[in-house]
Amino acid sequence: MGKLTIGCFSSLVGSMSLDFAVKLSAAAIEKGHKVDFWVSGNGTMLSIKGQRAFKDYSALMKPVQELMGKGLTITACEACAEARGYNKENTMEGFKRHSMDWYLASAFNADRLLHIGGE
Amino acid sequence: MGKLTIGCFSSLVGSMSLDFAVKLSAAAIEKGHKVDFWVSGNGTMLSIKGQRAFKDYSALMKPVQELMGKGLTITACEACAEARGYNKENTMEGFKRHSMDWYLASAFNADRLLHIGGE
Amino acid sequence: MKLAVFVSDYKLNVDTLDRLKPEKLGIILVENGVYHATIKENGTPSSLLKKNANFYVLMDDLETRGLGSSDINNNIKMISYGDIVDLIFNEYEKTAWL
Amino acid sequence: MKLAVFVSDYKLNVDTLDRLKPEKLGIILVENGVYHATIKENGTPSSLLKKNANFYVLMDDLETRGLGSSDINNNIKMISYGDIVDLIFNEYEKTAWL
Amino acid sequence: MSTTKLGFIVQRPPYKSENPKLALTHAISSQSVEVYLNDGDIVTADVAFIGDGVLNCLKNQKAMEKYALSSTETHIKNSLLLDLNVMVCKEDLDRLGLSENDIVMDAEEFGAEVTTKVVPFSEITKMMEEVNHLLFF
Amino acid sequence: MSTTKLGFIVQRPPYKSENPKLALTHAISSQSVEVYLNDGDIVTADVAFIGDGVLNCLKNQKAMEKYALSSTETHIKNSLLLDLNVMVCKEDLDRLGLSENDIVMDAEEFGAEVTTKVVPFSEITKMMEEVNHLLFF
Repeated sequence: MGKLTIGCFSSLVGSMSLDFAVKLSAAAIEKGHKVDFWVSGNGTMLSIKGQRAFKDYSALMKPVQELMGKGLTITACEACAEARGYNKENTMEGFKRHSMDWYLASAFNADRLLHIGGE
Repeated sequence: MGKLTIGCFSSLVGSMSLDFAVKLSAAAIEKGHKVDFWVSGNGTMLSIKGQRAFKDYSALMKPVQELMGKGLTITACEACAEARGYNKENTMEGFKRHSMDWYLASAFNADRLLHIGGE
Repeated sequence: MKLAVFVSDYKLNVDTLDRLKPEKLGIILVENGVYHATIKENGTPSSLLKKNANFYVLMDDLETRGLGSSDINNNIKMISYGDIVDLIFNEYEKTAWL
Repeated sequence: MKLAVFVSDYKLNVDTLDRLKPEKLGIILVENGVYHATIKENGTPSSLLKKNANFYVLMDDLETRGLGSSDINNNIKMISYGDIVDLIFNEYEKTAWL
Repeated sequence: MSTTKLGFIVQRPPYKSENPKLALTHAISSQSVEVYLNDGDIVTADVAFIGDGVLNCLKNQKAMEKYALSSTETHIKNSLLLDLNVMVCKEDLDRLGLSENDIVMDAEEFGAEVTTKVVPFSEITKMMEEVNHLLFF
Repeated sequence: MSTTKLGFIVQRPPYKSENPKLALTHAISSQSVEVYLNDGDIVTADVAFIGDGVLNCLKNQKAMEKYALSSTETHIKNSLLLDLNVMVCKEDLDRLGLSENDIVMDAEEFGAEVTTKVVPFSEITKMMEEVNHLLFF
C-alpha cells in the first residue's frame, strides 16, 4: 500500500474540485492507502466549522469528518486561512493548520502526488 | 446622481474581481452615486469578520468598512453564507444578510446594474 | 441598445462577445482582459480589437501587471475607476461582464 | 515518464497538453472534462481524442451531467474513483491536473 | 405600478462553477421580491442558455445520487413551475449535436404549465434588448 | 539522506487567480521543510513559467501601489534570493513578443546570486522528467 498526497488549491466551494478530492481520498483509503490532504488558497474554505448542509451546495464537512475517522490527515494552509478569517477557534475539530512547508514535507515520502491547482 | 447595484458572485478571494467591485463602489460613491453591493456564491467570503490583512492576500475588510461609513449598502446571500459556515455571529458588523430576492429588489430601481458572475 | 461589455480574461472561454451586435458597443478591458490591449501574439494584435467598438483599458490593472501606456494600441483609451463610473452612467445603458 | 493527466474543463485555457510528450500518456476526463468524451461539435469529436494516449472518463461525473455510457466514444474507458486510485498507483508515475 | 425586467444569460456548463445554478436560484427569487416593493411593482426574470451553457439543460442529471447535490435540471424544472420564461439557443444545441429530446423541456410531473422554448439566437438578442438589466453567468 | 524533487509549472497569467502566487510561495517553502524531515533529507523546488504563465514575469508590477497586494514580481525575486531554479519558456516569450528586457531576470538589489533562466521548452520537459512530482498551476 502506498501514500497519496493530494493538494487542492483553488477549488471553489460549489465547483466540484473539492468534491472530487474528497471522493478520491475516500477511494484511496478504502483500498488501504494512506492519504495526506492539503488545502490552500480558497480550498481552505473546507476547514471552517459550522458549515450547513443544504442540498443546493456541496456539503463536505460530514464526509471529511468520516474520513478523518478512517485515518485521513487533512491540513489547511494557515496563512491562507487566516487571511480569509478562518482562525484557530472556528476551524473544524481534527483539521490541522500548518505553514506551506507541511505540504512539501508530505510530498517528500509520498508515492504519488495529485496537485489540483488549475483555474 | 444615480443608483448603481453591483452583484459579485463567483469571485475568489485572491482573484481581483472582488477588489475590482470594491474599488468601483468607492469611485461611484465618490461621485455621489448610491451603491448597493450584493455578494453571493464565493463572494460571500467578503462578509466574514476577523479577516487578517497580509500583504500577500487581497485584504478588503477595511476598505469595505470605510465604504459602509460613506453610505455603501452591502449584503450577502444568506444561504450561500450559511452553507460556507458564515453565520450571523461571525459576520462583519454592518454587513447585511438576506435571501436572493434582496438583489432583485435592489435592481428594481437601480439606474445601472453591474453583475460580475463570470468564471 | 448601448452596451458596455467588461472583458476580464485573456483566454475567453465563451464566444458571447462575437454574437452581441448592439447599436453601440463599448469594450472595457479589466483584470487579465488588459492583455488584449498590449500583447501581440506572433506580432498580431488581439482579434478582439477588430470589433466595431469603443475600447477602454483600466490603467490600474495595466500597471498592476507591469504594463503601461507605451504598450497599448492607439485606438484604446486608458481610463480610471472614476471613468468607468461615468461611462456606465452616461455613455451606456446596460452592462455585461462575460 | 508515465504521466496521468487530469482534464477537468471543456474549454481549456492552457495549451500545455499539446506540448507534453511523455513515453506513456493517460488522459483522465473528470468534471467538465467529461464533455470531451461525448460531445461532437458540428459532428466532429473533440480534438483532444486524437492524441496518442489512453483515455478514461469518470462515470460519476458523466452521470452527474446527464450523460451515460451510450454517449461515449469507444476508445474511452469508463472508470470509477477506485479505478483512478489504481491507475495513479499502478499504471502511471506522475500526475498533472491542468 | 411598474415592472423591471431582468435577463439572466447562462454561458457556461454546469457544476464546474456554481454560477449556472445561482443564475437559476436568483431568477426564481423574482417570485418573492414583492415583499421589498410597493403594491403592483414587480421584477420579471427571463433565463436564456447560450453557448456551452445549453449543457445545463441535459436530462437525467444524477448530481443528487452521485454528489448529494441538487441538479441544475431540478432548478430548471423549478423555474418552469414558477412560469419563468426559459429559452435555449437552437444554434448551440445544433452545434453540440443535441435536440429537444436530450434536454429538459417541461416539468409536467410538478404541474408546470410552461415549457422550455428552443429559440434562435435572434430571439435571445431581442430579449436582451427588451430587458432593463442583463446578468451574464 | 535523500532528496525529493518537485516541479512547479505555472501556466496561467497572474492576479486573476491566486494560483501563480501560491505556486511561488509554496516553492519557496522548500527552504524551511527540513523541520519536518530527518537530517540530510531535502525537498527541492524547480519553477517553470510556460504558456501565458510567462506573463507573471513582467517587470514593474504595481500591485502594491494599486491594490495593496504584494506583486508576483516580488515573489519571483524572493525565489531567486533563495536560489530556486526559475525557468521561463523562450518559445512563449517569443510568441508574446517579450524579451529578457521585459521580465524579471535577477534580484541583485536583494543580493541574489542566481538569475532567471530563459530556456527552450525542451529544457522544461527535461526538468519534468527528472523531478519526482509535478504541480501544475
